[in-house]
Amino acid sequence: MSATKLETSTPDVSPPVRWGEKIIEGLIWAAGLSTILIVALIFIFLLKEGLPTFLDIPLRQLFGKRWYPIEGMFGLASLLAGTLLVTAGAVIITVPLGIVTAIYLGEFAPPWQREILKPLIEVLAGIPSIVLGFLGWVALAPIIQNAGAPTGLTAFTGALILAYMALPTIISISEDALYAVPKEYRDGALAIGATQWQTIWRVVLPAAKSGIVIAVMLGIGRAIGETMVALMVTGNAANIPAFGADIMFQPVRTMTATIAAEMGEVAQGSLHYSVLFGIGILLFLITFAINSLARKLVGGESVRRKRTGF
Amino acid sequence: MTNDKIAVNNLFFTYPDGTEALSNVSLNIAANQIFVLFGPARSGKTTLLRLLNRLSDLLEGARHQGDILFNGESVFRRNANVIELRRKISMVFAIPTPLPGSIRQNLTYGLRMAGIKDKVLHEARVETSLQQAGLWDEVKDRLDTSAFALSGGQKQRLCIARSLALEPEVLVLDNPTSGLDPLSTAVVEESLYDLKEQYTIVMVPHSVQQGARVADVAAFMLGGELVEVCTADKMFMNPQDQRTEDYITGRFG
Amino acid sequence: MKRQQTDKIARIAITIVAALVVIPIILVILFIIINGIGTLSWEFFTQPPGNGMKEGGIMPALLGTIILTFGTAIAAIPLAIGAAIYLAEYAKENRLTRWVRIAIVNLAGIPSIVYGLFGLGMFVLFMGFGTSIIAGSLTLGIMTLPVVISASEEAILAVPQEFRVVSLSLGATKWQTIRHQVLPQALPGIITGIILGLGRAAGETAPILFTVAAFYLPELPRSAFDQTMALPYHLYVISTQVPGMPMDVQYGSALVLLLLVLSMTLIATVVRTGMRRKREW
Amino acid sequence: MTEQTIPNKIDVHDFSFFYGDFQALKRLNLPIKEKQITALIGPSGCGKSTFLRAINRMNDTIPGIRAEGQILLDGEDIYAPDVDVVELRERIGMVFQKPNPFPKSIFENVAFGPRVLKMTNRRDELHQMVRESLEGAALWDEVKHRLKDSAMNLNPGQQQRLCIARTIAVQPEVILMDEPASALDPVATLHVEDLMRTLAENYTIVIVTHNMQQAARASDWTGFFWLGELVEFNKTSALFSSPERELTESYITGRRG
Repeated sequence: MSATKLETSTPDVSPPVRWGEKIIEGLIWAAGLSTILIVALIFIFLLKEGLPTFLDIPLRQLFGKRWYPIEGMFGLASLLAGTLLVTAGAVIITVPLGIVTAIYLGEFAPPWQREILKPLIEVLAGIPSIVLGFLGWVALAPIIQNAGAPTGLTAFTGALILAYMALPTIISISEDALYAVPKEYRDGALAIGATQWQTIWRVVLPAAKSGIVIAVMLGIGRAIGETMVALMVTGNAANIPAFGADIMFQPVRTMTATIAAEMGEVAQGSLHYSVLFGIGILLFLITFAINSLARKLVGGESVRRKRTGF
Repeated sequence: MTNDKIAVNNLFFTYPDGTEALSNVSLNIAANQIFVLFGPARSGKTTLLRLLNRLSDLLEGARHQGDILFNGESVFRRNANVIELRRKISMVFAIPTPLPGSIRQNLTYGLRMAGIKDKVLHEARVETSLQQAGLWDEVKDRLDTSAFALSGGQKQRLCIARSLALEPEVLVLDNPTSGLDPLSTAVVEESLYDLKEQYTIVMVPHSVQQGARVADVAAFMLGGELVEVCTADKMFMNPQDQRTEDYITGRFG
Repeated sequence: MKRQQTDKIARIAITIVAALVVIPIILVILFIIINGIGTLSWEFFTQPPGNGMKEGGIMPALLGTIILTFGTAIAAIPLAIGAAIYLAEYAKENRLTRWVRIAIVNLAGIPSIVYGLFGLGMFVLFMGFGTSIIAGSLTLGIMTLPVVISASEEAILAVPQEFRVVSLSLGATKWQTIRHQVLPQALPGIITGIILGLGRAAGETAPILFTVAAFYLPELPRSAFDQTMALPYHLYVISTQVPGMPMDVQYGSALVLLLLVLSMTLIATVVRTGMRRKREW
Repeated sequence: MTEQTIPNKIDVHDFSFFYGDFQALKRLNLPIKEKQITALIGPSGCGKSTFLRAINRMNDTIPGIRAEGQILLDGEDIYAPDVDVVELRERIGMVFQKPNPFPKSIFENVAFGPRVLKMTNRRDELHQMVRESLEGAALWDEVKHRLKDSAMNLNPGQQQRLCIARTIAVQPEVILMDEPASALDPVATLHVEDLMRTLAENYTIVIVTHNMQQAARASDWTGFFWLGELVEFNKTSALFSSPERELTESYITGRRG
């Protein structure tokens, strides 16, 4: 290959190397890759501050029942129990509500209703958690107390509000999943003489199963991670609720609420401080696991445009 | 080294999914003629067109072997200026594809991207290219209106004009009349005869009949292979290969 | 029971459940509006809280939230759009890209309080910004990234591929194609995503608890390294931390926060529909 | 039995059908004879599928539709207000253009109808029904050893016969077929046509097809549709050998359409 050959080519209108573009494209690459860095940084800084939790406290004590930071007792069991209870309650409420609402929107609602309901659900997604927490505190808790609970600030109060907070996610993902079920399946069932409900129950829902499972997973993730509502309305009692019929109507304390409530008052670098970061590490790992699982369930389908054809 | 504008030498092309789109294709395209590339669907015509100016680069993971020489130089050479190549070998697509914006903005897009800011030059090119594409009289009073407001046939002539505004050496037309009615098709074909005085034209026709109408030289492709290439008269009157004859007479495809 | 009856009952039950979802949303909004609207006044917006926060207005908190939202925008937008362009236009289908996608999905799932911890560890302490607007903005900005990235990527992918091909065929470089064809067409979607993300950030409390929010600070911040009050945290403080707080001030603050955030959602929707209507393809 | 004495299973009187403002069917009148095969032919978009889907009211799922006139099934108007659509569809089954098995096992596909219609509670009876339906659809021998396999693994021709089995499992009186062979290769098409002949011994069959040879081969009666109107209706042999209308002739000879 000869240099002479290149010289015979017509001169370029533009400079051959566009440094400006190279720099911009470099920045774009950096921005894309920075997301990995950010996740890594989050984990690193959580570890940096929270690692003593797992090194300095014997595991048996760490997962013990007693959370008395002032006496140096950092048993996470009660906090885990609180989070578990509130999350489970929220999921039990939100999943059927969300899926059924998605069914209503997708299969029954006339178009004019859909046009009102969808923005309304978007509005719900937009209400700040602190506002819902505030409402739970001033309005819902008294109602629950009047209904006979010893206090209005209970696991159930938190679960109910968290359930509504998770609804927009669950509804929109389930709706997508229902929408993706081919019309042919519905036609096939209806043509045999199945009722609409039989069609939904026996054909549409089973076919939309994986999408609905993902909706549930992400709903769980949201409920575990929510802080302000949990802080304001679950009663902030760091103990394992007594097992019984009223288990949901006792005050509890979640992991997130513990961090929010106590971080402001601890000395930086103290063991208590580390433990709060340690709880952060647990939350990070739990949500990471849930998200990875949800992603796995999608089976690597991506929304990417196929670029095989021109 | 020949006097050919474009020389395709033993070209193979494989799609990212492993299917072979072109198999050992060799042909030469001389300057100032209309070279027609025809054959049934999926015979590799469009793929070959898109290799000429390396739009094939957009197919991530595709592979090629062999070479294409443009003015005697490989378009695949290591330091080839692909941007410049695409200005010299300009392409018009099957579906009319105006860019969002006015007629004028469409026509000057290539120039502006080349860094040419001279407004006088812009104006001159807008007028010449529209005239060459036979569109000037219809749009000269509304150059600043949206290109999407044009009819299908006008859109396609706008796309031809947009390529011409770059003063390319080769005009590549991929089934440019596919969406057009017979009248618009005739207008586009008409403008091609005039254009070959100045440009080399490589075209995939809409039909065998169109190919026969416009071609100086024709090449018949089938299943990624070049079956035969010869002058249009010979090709459409007296093809050498049985498959060509079967296709031209409508026995398959 | 006849199956037609089951069908009827199922329909009614489904409708009731849908109503159970929808009616509380309307009630919540009405409840706050009705209880809070009487508190809104010029003074409420322009005065700092006084008399142990029991009187006066919410000016420093409202302004603080607006400042933080701008800070969030500055921190998040360039990175988010860059990452979206990377994913939509540059990323090849390889392991690195998979990692980027996993990272974004997981960023979206990290609890907001964990962002607060991260902000405390990295920006407040490690980088030495202290509890400050810059630390809070960076924390909120990173939290907002996944929302804006996903919305922007979707908007970019929605731009028809033929515009890219045509632009490249006319001798535009890849970046010119993105800059002159793709981004202008994707802009409405990107703006919508940005406003939605910022709206969410404006209403967040947990990430600002330890990074920026001041309990009570009647004067306005002077620099990015100052603390500021913020409306969500202010609402938390006056409703749970101040005994004997008048209810109307609490409802008023909640209403302002709600209106601020919902108006951003509304603007986003208007931008989206308005610019979609203008679109020619 | 002469052709005049064959009873009408379905009578269509002045039937019109609208999508919003668009009139898709214009005052149709025709009989559909019991246990005969009636073919509906015509170019695409001429209303034959709309008519077919009007017979079991599958169009009900589309918003903005309206019907005028009557379709009588055994003398009763299927558009009467007190008609239970679900029961109507039990009596009038349908096979679609594209095979649409459910993403379930072969067995569950056929058992779907008997299950939702609560035709039996007994496992052995259900098995018997599935077997008879698959035999009726000429599919039993091919699938009897893999009833638990997913129906999605069958080839298109088998899938279509499975859909026919699914339809006859609920023992309908009428079977509507909307271009049932259009997605199938020639061999599978012949399979389905043979099957139709056998089924006509027990069922009234209405088939929409764009394939005139198929109509000529497989049907007893043929109706020719053009732009929402029924141009001509007659015995198949008569319609194809000596069409009464010029339009029909130009269509079946390929000059139009």
